[in-house]
This record gives sequence, structure tokens and C-alpha cells, in this order.
Amino acid sequence: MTSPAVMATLQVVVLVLVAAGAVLVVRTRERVRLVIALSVYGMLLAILFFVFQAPDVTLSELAVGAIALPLILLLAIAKVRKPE
Amino acid sequence: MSQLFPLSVAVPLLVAAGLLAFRPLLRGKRQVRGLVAVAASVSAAVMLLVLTLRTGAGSAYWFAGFHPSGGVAIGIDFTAGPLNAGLACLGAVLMTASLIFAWRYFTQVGTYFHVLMLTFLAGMTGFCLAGDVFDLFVWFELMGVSAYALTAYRPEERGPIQGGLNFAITNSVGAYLSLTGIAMIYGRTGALNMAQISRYVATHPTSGLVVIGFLLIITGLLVKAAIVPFHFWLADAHAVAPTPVCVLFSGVMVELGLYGIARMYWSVFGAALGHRAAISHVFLALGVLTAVVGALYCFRERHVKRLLAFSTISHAGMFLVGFALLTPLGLAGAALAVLAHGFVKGALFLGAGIVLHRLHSVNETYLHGRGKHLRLTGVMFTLAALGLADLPPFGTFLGKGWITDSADAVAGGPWLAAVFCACSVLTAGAVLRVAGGVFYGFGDPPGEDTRMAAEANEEKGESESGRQRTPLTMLVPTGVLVLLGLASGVAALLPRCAAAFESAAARFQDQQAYASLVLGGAHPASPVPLYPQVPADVTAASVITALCSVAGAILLALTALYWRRLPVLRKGYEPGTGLREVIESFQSGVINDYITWLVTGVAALGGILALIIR
Amino acid sequence: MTPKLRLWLFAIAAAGLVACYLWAFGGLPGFGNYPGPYGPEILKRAIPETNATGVVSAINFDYRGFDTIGEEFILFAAAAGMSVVLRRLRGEREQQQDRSPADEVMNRNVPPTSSPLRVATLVLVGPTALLGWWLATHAQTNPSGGFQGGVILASALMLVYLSGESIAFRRFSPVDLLDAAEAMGAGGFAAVGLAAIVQGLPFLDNYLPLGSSPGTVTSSGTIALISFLVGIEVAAAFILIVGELLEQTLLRQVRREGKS
Amino acid sequence: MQVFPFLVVAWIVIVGLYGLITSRDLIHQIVCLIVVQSSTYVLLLGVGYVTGGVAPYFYDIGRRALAVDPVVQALALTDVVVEAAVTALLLSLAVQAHKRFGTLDPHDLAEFKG
Repeated sequence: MTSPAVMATLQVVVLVLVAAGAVLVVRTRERVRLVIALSVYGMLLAILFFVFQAPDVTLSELAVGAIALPLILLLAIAKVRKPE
Repeated sequence: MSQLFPLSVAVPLLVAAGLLAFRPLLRGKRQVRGLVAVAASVSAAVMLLVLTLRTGAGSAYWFAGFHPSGGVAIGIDFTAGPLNAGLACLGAVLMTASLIFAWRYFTQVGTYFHVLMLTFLAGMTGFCLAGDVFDLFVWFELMGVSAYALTAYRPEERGPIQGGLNFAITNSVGAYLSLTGIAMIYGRTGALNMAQISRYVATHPTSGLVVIGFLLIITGLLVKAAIVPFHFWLADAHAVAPTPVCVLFSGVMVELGLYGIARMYWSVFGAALGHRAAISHVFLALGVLTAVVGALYCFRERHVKRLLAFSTISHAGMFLVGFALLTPLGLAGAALAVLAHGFVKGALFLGAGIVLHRLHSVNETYLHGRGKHLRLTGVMFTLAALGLADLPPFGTFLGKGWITDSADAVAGGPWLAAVFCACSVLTAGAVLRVAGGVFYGFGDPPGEDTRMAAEANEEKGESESGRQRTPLTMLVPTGVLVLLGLASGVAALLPRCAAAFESAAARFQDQQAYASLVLGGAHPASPVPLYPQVPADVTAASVITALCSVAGAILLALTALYWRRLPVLRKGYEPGTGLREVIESFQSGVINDYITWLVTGVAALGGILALIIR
Repeated sequence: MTPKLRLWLFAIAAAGLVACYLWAFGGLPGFGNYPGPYGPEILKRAIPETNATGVVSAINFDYRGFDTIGEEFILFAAAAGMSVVLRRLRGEREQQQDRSPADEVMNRNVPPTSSPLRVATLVLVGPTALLGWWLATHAQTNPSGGFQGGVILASALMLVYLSGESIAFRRFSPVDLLDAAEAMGAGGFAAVGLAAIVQGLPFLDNYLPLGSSPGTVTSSGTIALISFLVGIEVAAAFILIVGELLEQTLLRQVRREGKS
Repeated sequence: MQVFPFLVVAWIVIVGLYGLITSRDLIHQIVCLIVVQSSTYVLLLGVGYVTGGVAPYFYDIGRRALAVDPVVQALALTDVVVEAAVTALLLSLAVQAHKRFGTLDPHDLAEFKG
């Protein structure tokens, strides 16, 4: 068992990373990079949920936020790519 | 009877799943699919009607039998009283009408159409009956997702795609803010059940958390209810959704948002917010603003479906006024007006659908005089338009009459009646102008309009073409809805029925009765109402107001049709021409603007509530 | 509105929104001090009442199972909605033989997958599918459930696509079958609820035997059954969603292979 | 630490909304909507956290252990599904919009004005 103090520090660190991740996603305007940023953000959220003691949500967020959604996004982006 | 609660939601869902599961077998069997969907919708309507008439003082149902213990809700409940079950029933009736109308309407009705309509119905019913805030959010989202997809049912055109996107993004932002509010409230009260939250917040000092929680939860509902400045998406979506779907959007979905606001206020936060006159005034102002803005936009519109959509915004404002008065009579009036408006507006949209089906356009200018051979449709459309103008005995007349009667007893009565009258004149005048021009060829033939030609071709894909007769499956639902609009008003003239409306509204407003119904426990005597009670009655003032608005609407319609012959207006004046840029800068169709207005609206309301409550 | 005006209006509004949030957060008990009573009450009852040691699953599929029905049908409606929105696009593709320049660009951008990678990915399919299956059937004991299991089952099939075997993907995912599977999953959930009514019990009542001891795979009655149905629904819905977006690419590949 | 997670929630909402209103690309807007929604997960799990609590799974630990609130986790799970569903539907609309309008700039998508 981790002590509450260690846990709290861990939570603050991950929260800061998530806050920065949100900015990263929103600031990225190029589409393919956007998907990568979103995937990273999903991963960060999953870690956050893990340190919030929610393994169930962690697993869903990993499956959806970090894998499925980026995949769907990539497919959609492939379809709307402009002819050069 | 209690099993009707889950069945009214589960039956449409199960039939939707069944239709999809057997899709390969049902390919090409259009009649079977239609029949199954209509049967599901009718059975939901019957179940909800039984619930409406039999619930009496209201009843609660606990899913999986998890009854609350010691005032703590363990599971999820449905509650039904005459008002919310009745609203759900209205949804099911309109759903039935529009499914029948859609029978011969589309060139191809895929299974997906019926599937989405039924999930939409289940979402609406679940939303009406939910007694748990998170459950409310879930059904709200089901209703939303089905509605977004239905809006874009004709994806080969540009309008539906753009309308669907604006609808989906604006509503999603609203829904997520609602969820934020739910989470905040849960963080303090540890409860999701409405009755349990209400007991907590009523017995603890009102903090900013409660005020903002309330505000954020109703944000999603304000968006759904199209209250200014959250309303921009509505015209984009309603103008382009398939006409049978518009019936549901305008007739009941917008009103569901208003119902949600009333539910949140009366069953959860009312006592904590203190039933103050100041809060009543905030909602009154929002309602009046919405009514006026909607009416003005409505009158200048030439796209018939969009015109009807703006008239819905205007009416949503008037219904909000009925709620904002915080009196039983005001709420009863709003309930009756919602019921009658649902029928009348549904009939108008179906009429527009017939016009689109036969004449392949919904542009008023293009259609001028082209609908003369659609006699029956013309009569029904005109009748429904007069219903919108509050012609006695349509239910709209008495509903709005009760609201203004109630306002008389509160504050600024005549002033509010004047606003109502003006908005009815503008919206009904616009619809009567359409009726007169399209079906009777009144007025001067319009000049050539470049925009018109483009829009005339806009909607060709929606409907079967080359039909020389209007199918009965289209005429009958339209006629039935007009008759129901009349019947609701005639019924409300009976003193017994009027009293039932008012007592149902009074019960809806009794927060402690709701809490003890759901969680058990003593039911303390109702507190003294904020405003004096007025019995529901047909007053001279309401009859005069209604007749004024009918006369005004007819006059305005004739003026609008013959304006070129009037000396004052002859100089090529077109209503709203000078303001075109200003008007377009608001209703810009750009999603970024809509979100900005949404955030601005929330912040402004938050500021005002903070000033009131502190 | 001009972008600049919009930004100014938003800046003011956002400041107001943040103020609202802060005002509200002031009323929350501090982080880590969840006051209850809902959570503790459920924690107290869940294991004795349901024999499920995964309390979150017990809530999702039993205490608040009705929410989950709504949630499954949201996914169901979204998949149906995607079929509606993208259907004409597909129809047009099949009719029009002329290709747009965008297609040509995309054609070039489909990289051929190397054989070792292909084999490696295909090898992963089995374990991934197994993992998904395990997750979907162990909701009652472990931090898992139908939803996670379903997504991972779906990603097993996506791996087939990633390995370049898109024709195989198509063969594995005929739309009718997937629609049927999805409808069975979601409809089955509703039917499990209805079966309780037939027995005179409240909707969604947990009427199956709960098993002898908590924490075993056969424990927890309808929770395990519902989780399994949700798994089917979610897997089918995700494959459908991905399939809808893939359709165009696949058609082109079918055509190309037909030519060669 | 008392309010810090909640401050992050407010931050994420504002960042996401900022992206939504400044974006000129529908795909980017949809991603920003995901960011706005992600704030609700953080808030939900944040309000249900109990200092020193463990995850609410009692397979291999004592049943009396202090646990975090399981209800918010169930709600967050539902929320994740809603996110996936809405995003998928929005993306299909965006794909069609690109097909019909030839662009994904929301300013050029306005079909009706006024």
C-alpha cells in the first residue's frame, strides 16, 4: 500500500500532466498530429483514473480514448484529406 | 399497472432492436416494418395515457426493486404524475402521427429510420419519467443521439448535414455542462435521486454550489428548449430535418427541455433557491426575450419549415413565462398550451410536408398560388394556423389565457398579455400569410428572387416525386392532429377538466409531496404559495386577448400579402431588409458563434443568480 | 461575428464561467472527503446482495442497470445513425466508376504491410480476442466488464485490418450479421429486464441464482449475463463504426484486386 | 490538494471551449468537444475520491477496507460510452460534410443565414 502522501504527490503530478495535455490537444491544429496528441491525452487520463483508484474507468479510457477514438479519427481524416 | 413504467420504455427499445436484428428478412417489406413501428408507438401511447389518467397523486417505480432505505435511494426510479406522463404521451401520439405520415413519404424508408424513431421515442419517455438526475442525462443523450442522426437523414444534401452538426455540437456542450452540474451536486449531497437531493439542499444553507449546480444542470435543458441565447441551433436543425421528424422536434422535444427545467426547479432546487420573486423575474425576462426574438425572426422568414421553427422558439418563450410565474395556474396554462401547440404545430409541419411532397418546395415565394389545388390540405393548414393564433376554442387560446390570467394576479399583467398578443400576431400572421399565399393565391405574385430559385431545388430528395394525389396516410394524421388541437381546448373548457389541470400543476409544484412520494416519510403541509391562487376559468380578458390576436394575425397576414398596394410601404419595403446584416450576424450558422453565445448565456445567468442569492 | 469579436466575448464569458465554477467548488467538501451516503450504502450492500466482488459492475449491471440500458442504446443509435449518414455515400461509390482525385491520393497513401509485421499482427489477434472475452465474462469479480471487453474484442478484428488483410476484415464483418449481433446484445439486455416482469418481479430484477460464494465466475446472477450481452453489443457496434468509416477504402481495394 | 483537482476541471473546460470557438476545422472541433467532455470524468472521479481509499474491488482484499466511491466510477463508465457514440456520429457527419461542401471550415458550412 502506498502512503497517502505519496499518492497525493502522484495525483498532483498526473493532474498537471493532464492539464498540459489538454492544452497540447487544443493547440495542435495539424490533423494527424492532433490524433497523436489525443491518444497521448487519453493515456494521461487513463493514468489519472488509475491513481484515482478507478481501474474500471482506466481500462475503458485506454480502450476508447487512447485506441478506438484515435483509430476512428484517423479513418475519418483519411477520408477528408484534400486532393493536393 | 406499475409494470407500465418500464414497459413504456422497454417496448420501443425492444422493437427497435428487433427491427434491426431482422433487417435482412424485412428488406423490401416496407408495410411490415411500418406496421410494427406504428404498433410499438401506439402501445407506448396507450400505456402512457393509462399512466397519465391513473396516477392521480403520482406514483413511483423502483427498478430491480431497490427501494430506498432510510431516505437513501439505492436504485433508479421512475415517477409519474399527470403532467410528465401526459407530456410523454403527447410525444408518443405525435410519434404515431409522424410514423403514419412517413409511410408513403420517403422514396426509401430504410429500417434505420424506424429504428432511430423508436429509440428517440424511448429517450423522450425515459426523460419524462426519470426520477434520478443521472438517468435523466442518459435518456437526454439517447434522445439527442437519435435526433442528430434523424436530422441528417438525407445526407445527400448540404442543409441536413450542417443542421445536424450544429445541433449535435451545441447540444453536446450543453449536455456536458449539465453533467458537470450533476457531478457537483453529487459531490456535496452524495445523491442522484431528485427527491433525495431536494431534501438535502432544502435543509442545508444554500451555497454557491447549489446555485451553480442548478444553473449548469438546466444549461443543457435551456439549449434543448431553445431559450435565447441558447436557441441558435434550432432553426438550422428544424428547417432541414425530414418533415415527419420536425413534428417531434417542434411539437415535443423543445417542450421536454422546458419540462426538465420545471422539474429541476419544482422537484429539486425550488425550496433551496427560496421561491423568490427575483428568480421568477429572471425566467420571465428570458421567456419574454425568447418569445419576441422568435416572433420577429419568424415573420421575416420565407422558408416555410424554418418559419415554423422560429414560431416554435417564440412559443417556447411563452411557455417559459408560464413556468416562470411560479403559480399553479401559470404552469397549468403552460401544460395545456404545450399540449395544444404540439398538436397544432404538428399539423402545420405535416401540412408543410404535404406541400413539399406535392410541390417539391417549401419556399413561400416560389409556392405562391401553386397550392390552390391542394384544397383539403389548405383548409387544414389554415385551421391549424388559426389555432396558432389562439382562436377559441383551440387549446392554445385557453392555455395562453390561463398564463395571462395568472400574470394579472402577479405583476405587470396587462403588459405580459400585450407581449403574448403581439407574439401570437406575428407568428400566426406569418403562418397565415403562407396559407393565404400558397393555398389561395392571395396577394400579389412575387417578383423573381434569385435566392428563391436556389432554395426551391433544395429539398427535392426528401419525398417521392411524381405523385398526383396526396395519400390518405398523409391527410389523415394531419386532420387528426388539428382535431386533437381543437379537442384539447374544448375539453379544457369543462370546469372539471380545468380543475384537474390546475390541481395537477399544484401537485407538481409541491416539492415535499414529491419527496415523500419517492422516499416515503411524512408529508408536511404545503408552504404558503408565493403568489395568490387564481382558479382556472375562461375570463373575459383572455377571450378578448385571443380575439385580438386572431384579428391582428389575419390583418397582418393580409398586409404582408398586399403590401405593394399600400401607399406607405410601396417603396420596395421588405420586412427586415434594412437589418439584414445585423440579423445574419446573430443567426450566422457558424458553430463557433453558437458556442460563444452559449458560454455567454451561462456566465450571464450565473452572474445574475449570484447577485440574487449571494 | 468576426473572430476577434468572438474571442473578446468568449474571454469575458469564460471569466464568468470560471467564476461560476470556483463559486461552486467552494461548496464542495475538499478532494478526498467524499461525504456519501450513496457510495458507502452501495459498498455495504453490494457483496451480500449480489455476490459480485466488483462493486462497479454490480452498480452498472444491477443497482443502476437501467442507466446501462440507456447507455447501450445510445451506442446502438449512434451505430444506426452512422449507417444512415454514410449510406448514400456508399451507394454513390458503387454507382460512380469515376474516381475523384482524393481517392487517387489515398490509394497511394495505403502503405503495403510487410510480411513479418503482418504475421506478427495476426498472431496477436487470438490473444486479444481472448482477453476481450475474458474481460466481458469477468465483470462480477474484476475491474472489467462488457464494455471494456467488447471494445477489446472489436480491436482484435481491427488488428486483422491493420495487418493489411482488409478483405478478411470485410469477410468477418458483414453488416447484416453485425447489425443482428448488435441488436441481440442491446435487445437481449432489455429482454433480460422484461423476463423479470413476466415472473411478476420488478424490471431488471436480479432473478438468477447468485451462486454459492462471492467472487466466482458463476456468481452474481444476471450481472454476468448482462455483462456478456453488453460485450456483444459493444463489440458489434465498434466493428460497425470502424467498418462504416473503412467501407470506402475497402471497396477500392476490392476493385483493385479484381482488376489485377 | 483540497481544490486542485477541481481547478484542473475548470481549466480543461475552458481550454476545450477555447478550442471549439477558435477552431477553423471541424475535425479539430470534434476533438475539442472530447476535451470538454473529459473534464466531466475528472470531476466525477474527483468528487468520489476518498483519501487512502482503495479501488472498490474486493476479490482479494478484506471487505471492510476503506474504498473510494464506486458510483461515480459507474457514471464515468457510462460517460465514456456516450463520448465514443457521440464522437463516432459526429465524425460521420464531418465526413459527409466534407463530401458535400468540399471543406471542413465551419465558416463555409453555413447553409442558412439569418
